[in-house]
Amino acid sequence: MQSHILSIVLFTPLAGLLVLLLIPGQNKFLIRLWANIAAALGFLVSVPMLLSFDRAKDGYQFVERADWIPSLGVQYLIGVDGISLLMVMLTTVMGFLAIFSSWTSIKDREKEYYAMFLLQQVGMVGVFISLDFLLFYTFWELVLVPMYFIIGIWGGPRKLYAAIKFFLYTLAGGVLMLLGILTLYFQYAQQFGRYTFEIAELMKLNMPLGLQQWVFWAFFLGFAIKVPMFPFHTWLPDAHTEAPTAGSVILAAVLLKMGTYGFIRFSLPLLPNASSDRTIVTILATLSLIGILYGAFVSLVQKDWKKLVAYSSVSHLGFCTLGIFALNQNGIAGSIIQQINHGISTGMLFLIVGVIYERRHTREIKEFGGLAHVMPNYAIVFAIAMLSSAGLPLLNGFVGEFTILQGAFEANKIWAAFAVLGIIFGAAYLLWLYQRTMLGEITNEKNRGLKDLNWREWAVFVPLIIWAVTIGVYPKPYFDILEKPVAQIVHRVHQSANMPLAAATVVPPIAAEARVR
Amino acid sequence: MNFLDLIWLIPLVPLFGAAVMLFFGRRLSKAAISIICPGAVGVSLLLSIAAVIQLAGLKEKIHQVTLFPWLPLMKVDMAYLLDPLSSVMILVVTGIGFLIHVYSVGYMGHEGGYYRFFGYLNLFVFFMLTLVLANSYPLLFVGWEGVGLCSYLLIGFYFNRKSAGDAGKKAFIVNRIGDAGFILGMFFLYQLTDSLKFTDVNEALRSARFGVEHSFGLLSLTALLLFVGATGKSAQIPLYVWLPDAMEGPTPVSALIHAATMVTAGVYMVARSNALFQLTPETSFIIAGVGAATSIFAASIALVQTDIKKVLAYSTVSQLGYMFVAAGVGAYWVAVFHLFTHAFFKALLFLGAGSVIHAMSGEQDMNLMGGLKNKIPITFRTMFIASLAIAGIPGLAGFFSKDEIIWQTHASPLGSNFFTVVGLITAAMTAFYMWRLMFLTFYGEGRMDEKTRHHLHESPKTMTVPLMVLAAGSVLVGWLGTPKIFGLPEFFRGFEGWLEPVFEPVKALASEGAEQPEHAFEWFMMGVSVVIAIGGIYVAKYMYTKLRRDQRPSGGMLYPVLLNKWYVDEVYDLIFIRGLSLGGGGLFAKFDREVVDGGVNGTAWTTRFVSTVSMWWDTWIVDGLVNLSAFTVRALSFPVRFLQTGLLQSYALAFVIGLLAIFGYYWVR
Amino acid sequence: MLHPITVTHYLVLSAALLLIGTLGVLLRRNAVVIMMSIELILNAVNINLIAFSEHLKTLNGQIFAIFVITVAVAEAAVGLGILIALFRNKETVLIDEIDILKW
Amino acid sequence: MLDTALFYSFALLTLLGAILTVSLRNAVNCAIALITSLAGVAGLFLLQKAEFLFAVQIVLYIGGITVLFLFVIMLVNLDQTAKQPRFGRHWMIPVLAIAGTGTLFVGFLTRGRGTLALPAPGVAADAGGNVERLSDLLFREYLVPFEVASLLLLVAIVGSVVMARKKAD
Amino acid sequence: MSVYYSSTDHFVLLPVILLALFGCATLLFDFWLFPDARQRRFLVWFLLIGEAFAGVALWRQQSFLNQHGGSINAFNGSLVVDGFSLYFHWIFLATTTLVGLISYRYFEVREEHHGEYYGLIMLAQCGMFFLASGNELVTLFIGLETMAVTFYVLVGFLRADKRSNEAALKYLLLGGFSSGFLAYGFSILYGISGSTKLNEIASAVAARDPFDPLLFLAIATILVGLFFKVSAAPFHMWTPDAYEGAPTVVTAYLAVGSKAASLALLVRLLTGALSTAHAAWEPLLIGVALLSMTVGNFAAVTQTNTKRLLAYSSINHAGYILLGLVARNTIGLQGVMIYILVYAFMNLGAFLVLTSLASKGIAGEDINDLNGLMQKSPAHALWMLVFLLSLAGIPPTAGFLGKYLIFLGLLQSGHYILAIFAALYVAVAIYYYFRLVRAMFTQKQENAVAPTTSLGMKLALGVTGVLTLVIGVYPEPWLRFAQWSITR
Repeated sequence: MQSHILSIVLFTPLAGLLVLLLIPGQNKFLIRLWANIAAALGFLVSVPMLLSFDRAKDGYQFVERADWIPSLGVQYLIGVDGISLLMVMLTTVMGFLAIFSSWTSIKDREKEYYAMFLLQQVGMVGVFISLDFLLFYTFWELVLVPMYFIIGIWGGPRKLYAAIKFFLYTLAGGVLMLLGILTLYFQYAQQFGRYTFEIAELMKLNMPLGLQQWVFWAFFLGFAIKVPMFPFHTWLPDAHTEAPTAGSVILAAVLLKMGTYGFIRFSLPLLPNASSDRTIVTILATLSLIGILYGAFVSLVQKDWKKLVAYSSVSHLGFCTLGIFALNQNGIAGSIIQQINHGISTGMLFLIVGVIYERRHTREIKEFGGLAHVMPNYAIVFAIAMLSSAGLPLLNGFVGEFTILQGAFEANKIWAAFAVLGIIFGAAYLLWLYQRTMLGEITNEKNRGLKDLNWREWAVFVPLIIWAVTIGVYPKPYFDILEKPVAQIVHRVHQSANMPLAAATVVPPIAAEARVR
Repeated sequence: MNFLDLIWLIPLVPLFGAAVMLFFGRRLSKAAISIICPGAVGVSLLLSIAAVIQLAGLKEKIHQVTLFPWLPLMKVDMAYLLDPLSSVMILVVTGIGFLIHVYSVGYMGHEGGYYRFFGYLNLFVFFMLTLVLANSYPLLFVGWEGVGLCSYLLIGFYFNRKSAGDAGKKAFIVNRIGDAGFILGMFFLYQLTDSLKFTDVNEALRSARFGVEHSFGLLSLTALLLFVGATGKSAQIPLYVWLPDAMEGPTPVSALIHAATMVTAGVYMVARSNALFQLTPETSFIIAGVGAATSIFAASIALVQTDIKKVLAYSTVSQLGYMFVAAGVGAYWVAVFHLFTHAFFKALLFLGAGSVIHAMSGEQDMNLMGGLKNKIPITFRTMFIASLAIAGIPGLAGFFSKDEIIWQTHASPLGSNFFTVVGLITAAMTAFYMWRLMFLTFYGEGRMDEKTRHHLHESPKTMTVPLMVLAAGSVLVGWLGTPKIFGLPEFFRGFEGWLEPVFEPVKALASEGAEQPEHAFEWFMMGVSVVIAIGGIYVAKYMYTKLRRDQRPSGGMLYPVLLNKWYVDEVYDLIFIRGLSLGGGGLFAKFDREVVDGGVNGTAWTTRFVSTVSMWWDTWIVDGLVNLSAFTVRALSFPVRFLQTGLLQSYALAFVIGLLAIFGYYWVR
Repeated sequence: MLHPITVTHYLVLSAALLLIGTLGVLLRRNAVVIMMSIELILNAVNINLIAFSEHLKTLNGQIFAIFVITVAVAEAAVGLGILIALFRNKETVLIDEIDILKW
Repeated sequence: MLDTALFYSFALLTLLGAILTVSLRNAVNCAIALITSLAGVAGLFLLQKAEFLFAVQIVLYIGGITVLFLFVIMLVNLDQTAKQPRFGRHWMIPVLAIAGTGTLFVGFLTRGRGTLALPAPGVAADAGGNVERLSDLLFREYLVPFEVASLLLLVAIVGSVVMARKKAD
Repeated sequence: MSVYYSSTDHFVLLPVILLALFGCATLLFDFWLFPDARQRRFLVWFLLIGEAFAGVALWRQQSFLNQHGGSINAFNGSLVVDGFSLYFHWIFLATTTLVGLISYRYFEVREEHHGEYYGLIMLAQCGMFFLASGNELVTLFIGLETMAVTFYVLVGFLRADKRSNEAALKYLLLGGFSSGFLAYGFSILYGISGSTKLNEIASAVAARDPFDPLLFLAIATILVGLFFKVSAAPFHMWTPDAYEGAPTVVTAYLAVGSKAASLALLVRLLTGALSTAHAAWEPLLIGVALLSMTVGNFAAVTQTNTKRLLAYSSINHAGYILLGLVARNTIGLQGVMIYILVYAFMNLGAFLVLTSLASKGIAGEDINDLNGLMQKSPAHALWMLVFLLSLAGIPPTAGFLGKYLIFLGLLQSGHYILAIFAALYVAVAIYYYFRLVRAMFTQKQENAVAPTTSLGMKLALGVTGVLTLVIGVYPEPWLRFAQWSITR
């Protein structure tokens, strides 16, 4: 039996987009309404997938397979395991909330705006469910274009610079990654005599370490730029700062995760020897640690509210990559959970900046102060977001960071020691931000008449807050979903590390089931 | 009804109160708030009492309730544990918490953000109860961080004051530094014992797998890291700096959080981890050393402070030092005992101070007080009792616990006479500064201005009743832990017995510690401490009632040093600024220090410097590299365009040169 | 001096002609003369073809040469037409004055 | 012997004409020099037994193309152009480039002389004269190019008409 | 006497006969039937019908080949119809038709007499036909010249426009110059093989050392001539000038048709007659390809004229295509074929949008003329976006497919460094393509003149756009087509 649920999840936003294009541009209300409905549908159709996902099963589920370019061995092959399931859910939820939060903040060229978001939604979901490498790459690049426009059209004053920087940077990484993909493809053809991009098949490859390392670095450039890891992070603050609120939210919540997801889904299982190579692991962990501390340091001196949040992303993503390259269950599972957490908490922080930006049209921290007097609810929401980001226990951030730290600790105690410092600084810059903006006397007269959150803004924040708390209090379902896939990856990496260039290693049983249809 | 299975409700009720306050508080009337929040803590108190009574009836005095799994990868559950140690703690937290809630109804009656205050307070109680009821380190850490947060929120309650915000931030960040150590400690513990549940950890550590570690090894490192966490939370050297600043918060907060409960979390945690610390005598020695140093250091500062709350704050730091001395010498029950008694009289002192400040229309400088004895009699009497208690006058709570500590420093196998001497000196200082406070505040002539004098009034019932209850406690609770040599019935030594199951001695130490106490010497010590206490009080009385201001000894060189708190804050700054000006000398290289300082001041110069440097790096180097591509593109584009002159012959020339190059390739190939 | 004339002689001659033509294209400013130089180049090709044709005793080279001449004619005709059109607009045939299009 | 002498004289004529073509100031003189050069080439054709081509060269090239050139030269403003410098300002680099190319060219030819021992020489001239055989070849083997050439000439005619036409309509 | 002209010959030549016929008809009827300028747009019907007929004739050849396989030789092997040539014929057919469709409106706007135009582009197509089908040097040369001479005329078609004149003159002089070298190379090839037939040349070349001096001389001069035609650096210098000066529709045709036809010749020579001498030409190709990509990319960055920008971009694309030849494997060659096909549509599409910008008094060639196109005409802007993305090689547009196959070919043949270069240049290219995107989408509109349009343009825009997307999204049939075209 083959269900088409994944295709439905994938193409619902596209269908929404096509309908949207039919709505005349003058009818702004209808456009907004329909965009929201389409995004909500996108979320709703993903719910049955979550419900019917069988976490006890190994391998991929809801697999769909069709030939796409048979002469090149490219397939339309999609499926999810626990890792991608969570990512897809993150995408559909954040996508909806991002669109919903734009209701009043976007006032010109709305049709294009929502079209871009829906298109982006397709790309992002596609990235997370592709099991064919070329399909993955297609979606990967597809995502760039809408984001370019979102930043470039609806962004801040330096939007064009930020947009092209984002595009160039990630594209350069992407094409190099493509070369890595193609190398695998040829290796496979050499060893097995046929061409395929199917990931499960490529895992059967048996490559010499040297070649694996080359491919690893090619992948690394693609993924690390996306994450972004130090020192490839400089596009991020610009893009984040200049993007419109919803754009920043999606960028932080989902787009960056494509990089970390890439590491987990591709670098580790496909190149187990290279990924567990001592030098490579050390380099990556060091870069992650630098990212953690560096992001935090730079956050401390930011004068722009949004830029501060943007740099904090660098720090948080440092945790995620550190967890991945701890190469153990704790590290990777924690990393994935932390990715979701980062989506939630940084997403919230960006939304919070957006709320105030919509009211005051500035993001200079020094313009604010004492906002808690006039916007008490806003202050509470901000506090929760801040604490979630700073990793306060019982909120989501802690679960992820703690698990990552444990993973890092198991891998190397020094890493954990440095990473822990990141937690301290995380608290420092966030609290300071909070103090400068929310606390104290109202120093700027312009802030006196600001309105507190309206119902629409509440409606955006409440689900996120609830989500944050549920992960913080009861993260077990997430760990359960992740247990098998992560264990598989860890097993694969360690097995090949112990048995250099062992012939056959564990391959998730994706193919067998799907072929039955 | 089995209250033991309902212990999870104990923290949850205040959480419910907090949630109601934060989300709906603004729409509730003051009266409703005044009922809900103290009521929630009251319910918790009743539940706690019921549960403790039931626990007492159990043979195995331990009960765990598992709610649901939390961090599956580390086998950590949302589970609560009630044993003698936590039962003491929950009683302190809910009991004193309840009183302070009631007190706050009166004290905060005129303040804005009433609902917010109670919301935070209830939230604090929730986290504190989670901390003490947790059955595992991570869950303890939940409470640990949570109380830090509430402390931050409550210190910064008057958030329109910048100093309040700064103080809150400082508290949170210094605590986080400790937490960093604590987290690492937990990881080591997990590595050692493969579990983070208290029961499992203790069982493992007491098993044959581990022996006493006499050199500095993994166990010591683990213990030390946990202790770093404790120094942060319990304000020990070098992380004590946040606590005095924390007095920016409302006085009930100082009483509850910064005297009675939260700051003792470190002591609780060390006591909880006694199995570990017992295995590492070196660490224990360090703990005792840090505790002793902190106690005398803070006491010395308290001698000269003029702000009434600051005196109490340093006093708290000093008393916490005592507790760590006790824990360090292996007398865990004594540490908890002192924690217990201290909670009563220090809470009372703070509340009393609050009442004084209330009466003084917000004035906190003792130099502007005086003669309040008759104006606010209830406050005076209750504070009088508390001051006697803390000074160590026999019969009151403080006497028993402090005396036991001093005795244990001598008697315990881990002890040292050095600690005894320090303890005695500190005791003298304590008696002196407390009574200095009393004399400056309540005796002599009033030094306040007319307007304030006019307003002087005793506090309302909601405030005075808790004072009285606490005063009663300050007298009575000490009798639960009378010295053996008193030879009183077992009930009066109940405290040690009650905690016995928790502090099961490790085999190695048990044999050493079997030496017979010398009764005569113990009596002698007791006498010395009493004399010292009375001496301290007398000196204070002499100086502050008999002598005029100008007649009092100035303290010479020492006075400004003490007044400026040994210049520690300044030294922290100075080290780094000088380090920087020397171009990153050895001190600057100590990243750890940098972090401490950067964290302490949040905005500190160092951090700013480092961040600014990284900012430059970002803007000029990294960005430069990226933009280099754009720049290179343009730079390369120039010659290409330059050649495209529009002149046909230059095009043909390029053609010929291309051909020449191809030909040339053939010949140089 | 008087070696028998081989095909190489013709090739060298043709190369010389080619280079002279190239020189003309590169150096002369007058567009008409440049076209003449191109004719020289095509003639060099023809010399080659004829020489090879004779050398190989096949007539294909001669045929090729006829077509090269045809091409030369066609190019010259169109080229001169273009030149006239240009001259009408710009009043010059000097190639270095024709540089609106550049960069 | 005679062939040799004729070759050298025709070659000289060709090269001299060529050099004059690219170096004379007056375009008319250039055209005349071109005629000389083309005539030299025609002579070479004759030497190589390409009589038909010789005729074509004389009639079509010299008679047709060069006259066309002369027309155009007359048409455009000759006087002014004649006073201008002949060469562009930068002549050094082109000359050097061509000298280099020429050297390498000669290198190729001398080195390649040995390999010119070519495929089996074709059948020697059989029946019929040059023209006859040519036409046979042209219409049999080279029918396509022949037809295409008609298209080419058509294009050339239309093209030159289009180009030279004044903007009438 | 044997039969000069057989039925096979006729079968093979029929498409071009039809084209020539309709082309001449156009020339004739221009003045005769449609004296009024307004009516001349109907001339485009001649072109369409002619192309339709030619299409039918081609289709017959196609189905013949599908049935019998192999190839059809005609005229004693002067012409050959195989998959390769048919593939190109279809491209030429499509290109010419599309160019015809977009032209009439353009010339009306420019107020240019354009009767001959349709005839000329059909004759140019005839020249291209022989370039793809020719299997013999003389045919190839004369075909190339037919095409080239037509283009000289077309480039200068706006007689009143100085820039058009100048472009035509430069193109002609340099074109003639390069033809001279090409012919020289051909003459040497003839000299060393004794034949003008490619098959025989192939065996003669195979018998020689690749670095035989005369052979190398021939290869070098031929390649130089062809590099010029496909505008590969450093023989590209005419390209920007000619592209800028020519009427936009002609630029489109030049960029697509002329380039594709020259590439057909290049590919046929290099993979056929000269394939055994690859050791000699491969390094040349590498050097020229790298230089082309570099020059094309970097020079394009600072252009302000869109046509010039696209000219440099076409130089860059030439580099990619040459790299596909460097790979010398089936995948690389398939990549080249697909690339040419895709390039035809996407580039034509891009020029089409530029064409529509031209209106009375506005050349529509400056980047700023694109400003605010999204507001003025979303359809144009969105399709242009598709074309630009495709030119840049972003999936899932068709442009990606070509680049992708070429990368694949390079990796397979072990040219890793080249692959990395080629990949990185994609990122550079984005920079200037997105300058256009930026203008269209993010700049404010200044003059609210909507782009000119016509039924033909709409049709052409739809076709190019849809194909650019379809080939990218569902490339399978196209890949098979390309595969088929290169199986000999």
